[in-house]
Amino acid sequence: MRKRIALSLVTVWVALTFTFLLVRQMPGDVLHNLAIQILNTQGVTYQQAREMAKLQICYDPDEPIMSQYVHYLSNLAHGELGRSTTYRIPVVTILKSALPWTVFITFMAAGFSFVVGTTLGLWTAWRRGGWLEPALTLYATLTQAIPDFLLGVMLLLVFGVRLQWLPLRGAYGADTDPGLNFAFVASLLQHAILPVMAFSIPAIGSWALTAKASATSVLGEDYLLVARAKGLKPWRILRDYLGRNAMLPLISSLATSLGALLGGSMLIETLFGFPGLGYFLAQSIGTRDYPLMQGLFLLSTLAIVTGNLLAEILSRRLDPRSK
Amino acid sequence: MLSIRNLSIDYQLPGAALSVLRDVSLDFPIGQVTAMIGESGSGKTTLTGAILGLLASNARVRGGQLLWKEENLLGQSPERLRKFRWREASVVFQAAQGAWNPTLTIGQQMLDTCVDHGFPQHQAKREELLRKVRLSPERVIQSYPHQLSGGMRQRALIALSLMLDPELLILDEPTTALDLITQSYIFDILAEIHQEGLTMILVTHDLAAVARLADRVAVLYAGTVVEVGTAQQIFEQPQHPYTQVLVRSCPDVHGGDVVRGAEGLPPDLRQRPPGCIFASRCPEVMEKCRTEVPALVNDVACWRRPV
Amino acid sequence: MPPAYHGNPWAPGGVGVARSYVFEGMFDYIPEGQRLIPRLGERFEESKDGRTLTVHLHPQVRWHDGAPFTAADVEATFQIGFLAGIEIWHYLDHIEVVDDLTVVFHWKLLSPTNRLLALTEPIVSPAHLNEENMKFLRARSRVRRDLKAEGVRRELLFAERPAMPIGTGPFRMRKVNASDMVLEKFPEYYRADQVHLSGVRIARWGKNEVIWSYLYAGQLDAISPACPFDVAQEILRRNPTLSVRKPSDMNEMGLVINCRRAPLDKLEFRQAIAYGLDRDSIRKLACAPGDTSGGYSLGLVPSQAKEWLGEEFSAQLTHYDFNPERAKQLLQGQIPGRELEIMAPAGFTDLALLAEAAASQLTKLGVPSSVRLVQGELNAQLLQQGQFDIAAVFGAQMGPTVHPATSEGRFFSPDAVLQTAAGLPRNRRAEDWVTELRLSRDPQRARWLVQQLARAQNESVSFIPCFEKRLMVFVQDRPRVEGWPAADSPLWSAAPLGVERLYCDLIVQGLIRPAP
Amino acid sequence: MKRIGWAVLLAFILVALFGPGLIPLDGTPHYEERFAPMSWNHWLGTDYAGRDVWAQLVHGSRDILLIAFSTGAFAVLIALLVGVTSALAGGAVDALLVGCVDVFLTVPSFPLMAILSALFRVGDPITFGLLLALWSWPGLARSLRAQVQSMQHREFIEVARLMRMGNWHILWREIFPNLVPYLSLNFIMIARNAITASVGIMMLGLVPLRVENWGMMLNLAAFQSGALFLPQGKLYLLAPLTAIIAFQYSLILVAASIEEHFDPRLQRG
Repeated sequence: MRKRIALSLVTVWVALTFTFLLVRQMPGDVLHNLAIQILNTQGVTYQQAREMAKLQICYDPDEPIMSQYVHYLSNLAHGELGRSTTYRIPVVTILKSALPWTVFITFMAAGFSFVVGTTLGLWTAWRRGGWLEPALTLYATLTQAIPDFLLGVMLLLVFGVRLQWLPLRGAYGADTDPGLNFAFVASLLQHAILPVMAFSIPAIGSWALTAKASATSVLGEDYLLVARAKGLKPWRILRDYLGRNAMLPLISSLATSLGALLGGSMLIETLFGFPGLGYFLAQSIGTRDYPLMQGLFLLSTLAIVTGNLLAEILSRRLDPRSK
Repeated sequence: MLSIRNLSIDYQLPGAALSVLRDVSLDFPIGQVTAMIGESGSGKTTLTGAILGLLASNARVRGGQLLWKEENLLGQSPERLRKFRWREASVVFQAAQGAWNPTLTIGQQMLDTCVDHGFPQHQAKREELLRKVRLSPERVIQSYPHQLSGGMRQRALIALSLMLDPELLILDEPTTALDLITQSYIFDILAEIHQEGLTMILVTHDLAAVARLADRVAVLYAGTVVEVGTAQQIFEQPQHPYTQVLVRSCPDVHGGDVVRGAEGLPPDLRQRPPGCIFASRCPEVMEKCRTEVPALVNDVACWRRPV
Repeated sequence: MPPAYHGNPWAPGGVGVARSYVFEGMFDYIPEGQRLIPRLGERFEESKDGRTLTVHLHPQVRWHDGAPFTAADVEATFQIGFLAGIEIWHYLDHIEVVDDLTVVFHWKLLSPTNRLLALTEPIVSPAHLNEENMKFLRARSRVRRDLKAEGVRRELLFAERPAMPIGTGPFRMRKVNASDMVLEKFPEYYRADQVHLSGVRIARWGKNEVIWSYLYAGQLDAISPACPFDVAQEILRRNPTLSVRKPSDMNEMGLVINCRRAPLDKLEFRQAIAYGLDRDSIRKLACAPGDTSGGYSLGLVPSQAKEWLGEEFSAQLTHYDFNPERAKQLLQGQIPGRELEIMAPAGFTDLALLAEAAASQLTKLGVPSSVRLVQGELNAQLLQQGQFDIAAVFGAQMGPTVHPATSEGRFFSPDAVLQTAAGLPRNRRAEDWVTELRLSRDPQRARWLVQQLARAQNESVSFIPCFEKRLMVFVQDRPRVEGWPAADSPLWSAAPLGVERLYCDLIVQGLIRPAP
Repeated sequence: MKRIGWAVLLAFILVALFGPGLIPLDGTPHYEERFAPMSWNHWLGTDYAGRDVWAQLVHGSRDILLIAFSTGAFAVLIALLVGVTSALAGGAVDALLVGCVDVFLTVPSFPLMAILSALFRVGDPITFGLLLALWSWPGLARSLRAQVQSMQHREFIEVARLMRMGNWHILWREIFPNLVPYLSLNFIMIARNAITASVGIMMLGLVPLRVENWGMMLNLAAFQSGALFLPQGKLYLLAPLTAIIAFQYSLILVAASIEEHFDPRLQRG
């Protein structure tokens, strides 16, 4: 197990370096535009304007890549991620304020769609014939064909505008103030319904299909026959024999997908005005805010690697065969 | 104890009905080991499935009865069948590796059937049964299936099948996937169990097992019973030509004459030929055989044999 | 508190849209009729030689923290503004505080637009909160632009500030969260009697289509999103309390041609394109409410052209109206072997639609072309390095002071965006004209200069204007507020200078009242 | 049921091959006839610029088919290669490949796409597919590796190994048939994601803007032209959507039939 953790640390380091280089090579030179701005208003030489601009965005792209990289790593060691060029405040504060929102939405949406999806999948596999299976395939195809940005707007239109049931934007009502009071929590949940729905409608379909596929392969096993021969009650067969074995691959893919989700989904968060990691990633890419972008990518890399690690551990712990 | 009356079962395949069992009548007297032998595909497994009510979803029962102490099991409610399974009749399946749930320990899988049948979870019985099949309870109860060898898993299966003291034990190819030493080991165990008066059905194509254990033998061919008799009769004076071929095709340890299998192929079960099912491969076939179906008269279904 | 907001008026993301409600300038400028509505200032006069501007301030004005508003605050704002690099210091020598209510601006360079720059700049830095900054600035009377000052400047401007900005405006910031900013009325506001609203809520807006759905639901009282013609019709039909105002956005959109690359380097080929494009159909697609350009490329926004060039002047220029036959004639034997590429920035819907319509028209004309969407930053870089064929861009822009100098400057000044993009050899004479135009106060001379610049730009055919953009401002009477001025009211001409600032101005003039 | 899947897929392929030849695509905008309802000369009405939607769908089908299949093929190929070799080889090779998969999983695709869009322009759909596949194979590789590893314990592999059949034989005759159902399911998912991802790439300027690309049509309909908000715009929105759904549904049915063909246990009436 230690070897596995060491391996993932190496992966994080490689991914980090790779992202560092990539972000630096991205086209569109922020410094140049800032320098031009200063040039127009201050009437200084281009070189001086560039120096001034450098001070404004608190990192120096002209510095050779290697020293920048070493500089970046040493900062990272102290947990210092630099200042965001657009918001002028330390990246760490932005991440700290954005992470809880993304975690809140992702876990609720992923949890909800996983539970509903897998139960549906197992049930369809268990009831092999009947109308349930084609209905599920149709549902999964329909919901996954619609791109999620379109689904989001449609939900907004139907529930927010036409039926006026759900608020249209933001993470919580402006009139409630954050704290553990009932009003805030109620408005928080009310605001969360639309993003979670936009998130889980296609996810339920995909989990159901995967669960059905995994359950079908388990149904072919002999111990299912033995279980029925033993005269066990149907729900126990479904839970202990079909469920436990079918869930193994699903649990580890859930852990992996959770890691990926923590990167925050840019589309859903920008659409519903949810200040999560995805929202700030979209902003930082738009304005080429390198430090913030770097910090966000770092966070999503860590999330994905921990997700994969968790998947490995979970599948080892749950599946006795691999012990 | 259990008697089957003119049972016929078909499998519904896309566009065709495969008639797997045709007009089968068999009796399984109490306390006796009845063996069912025949080539693979002769309907043996379908029969055991029918007894336990575990037929595949596309199986169709065409007719006949399955009398268990005068109660016809066909058409019973799933709940009744569920209670019947393992409490009154239990099965030892063939595939050793796949028969155990990989995510539960052997001990757990032995107890859950008691719970679902309303029996108290008596660990003592579990230990006693494991010792009976010569397995050390301390090691086996806590371990997972993949941690046991093929032979140990098979023996544990036998222990599992006796958890609820069933009145009938069906053994579906118990020794096929095992080496000879383990096989004989299992035969001793089964013989010991048989001594205690348990009625057993032995489904196999391994004649050595039949010779070793069986009191009565029924020979099946392509879904029909062609001959029934004591083990002695079947081995010494096989009546039905198919039985003769079957017995002869088993290599004699003491170096008998060269082995010859039956010529030709088993018939296509989609269109059953008229007359005797074995007609197309029977060395002593005659005109009558091809037109009329021979009835099972004093344990033989063949026109050649005198009435 | 969302990290995007941190209360420092000088740093981006500091106060956001609320800046126009929390702070005020001395006067508000209405371009149509060139009116100056008094706010913090009461009246102003200029010396005969125009070298000084004296402004008398409104008495009894208080900051939101209760401190009195004096001329020192105006000086502090412009001094700190110097560090932030506001444009006025290009012309301003120094500011003199005569007494608490009078301040005098001394110009080192005269120009017709100086007055506007000084009078409309929002006063954001109260002197009593910036003592130590002012001490530093006064110590160095002429703050030279050296690196040390730059280091201090960065500390000064981007230091953390009080969470809630202190201003003199009609509203005070009460609460901010991730999606809304809530402002409440400032009770001791010196014109409180005219302000009938108790508060303003500003919604953070994401994508256009989300805004359209807010408008459907009637959740917004005033907003100016990009909006196709049909969607606007549907919104107005669906929500009758809404109405639309279409003030000119004071800028035009068109296609800049990279004259470095064959065959675009030949004048006839560029003329063929100018003749071959049906600008009206492009305008209908890309920005329906806009006004189609009249076939001239004057370096000015068409609506301002008459005023600065006079009626009959454009008749003397070659007129590139929609004339496909002429275009096909010019195109004989000039068809490029490869596919022309029209570049558009990915974020701007109207520019993308413009490029797409132009590409399909050119293809039909016989010049195969396709569209390439590009990320904003990369777009600026490719334009600057001339790595494109044709690009959909903003053309003439009149800028905050609505003066042709800024607009012509985009075509003829050393590092002008459109000049470097077009890649034509630098027109030294035109650049001198622009510098002179910036400073000239003599209207006749100014008109002559603008005419020369217009002729140079039109004959070069390096930029083909398609339409002048118009804003679509949706305003809603009832259920919350009412009293929005009619569509033809000159007030709307101030919209391009800052729509939120105009809303605040309407509130302060007492026009907007709570609905019954 | 399965035959419908094959039929629909065949229809799509035919349309993609012969359609563009038969139906001319007139790109010029006719503003007055925008959002026209279904009529004889415009079978599926017209888009926001008055251009015929049916012609766009037909011309777009060639792009979409090529992009979807090439992305799916490349992704499955690379994933199979990496996943299976790392499972079979084990030891250092396995660790290296898993590390490389994780790196590909974690490094965000956006910056590299932005860089590529500055360096060169991709013209034909095949390279476009390869580009999209670059980021969709790691997930599949990971799960393939897990599948193959769990499969190694199955007896029929041990039996095959006992009989000293070549590694190649084991891979091809024993492991691959069992993976096919899994591969086909993932092939569709990747192909479907490719359609929506192609819009993202087009927005980045890596590929010239093709208005008739179904994903782009949907994007233009929902956002730029606001057809989602207009009653008369519904047809322009639904046409590409139904096309994508039909295409995907046929893929799923075809995959299900492949699945059954390879997995006898699932065969039934």
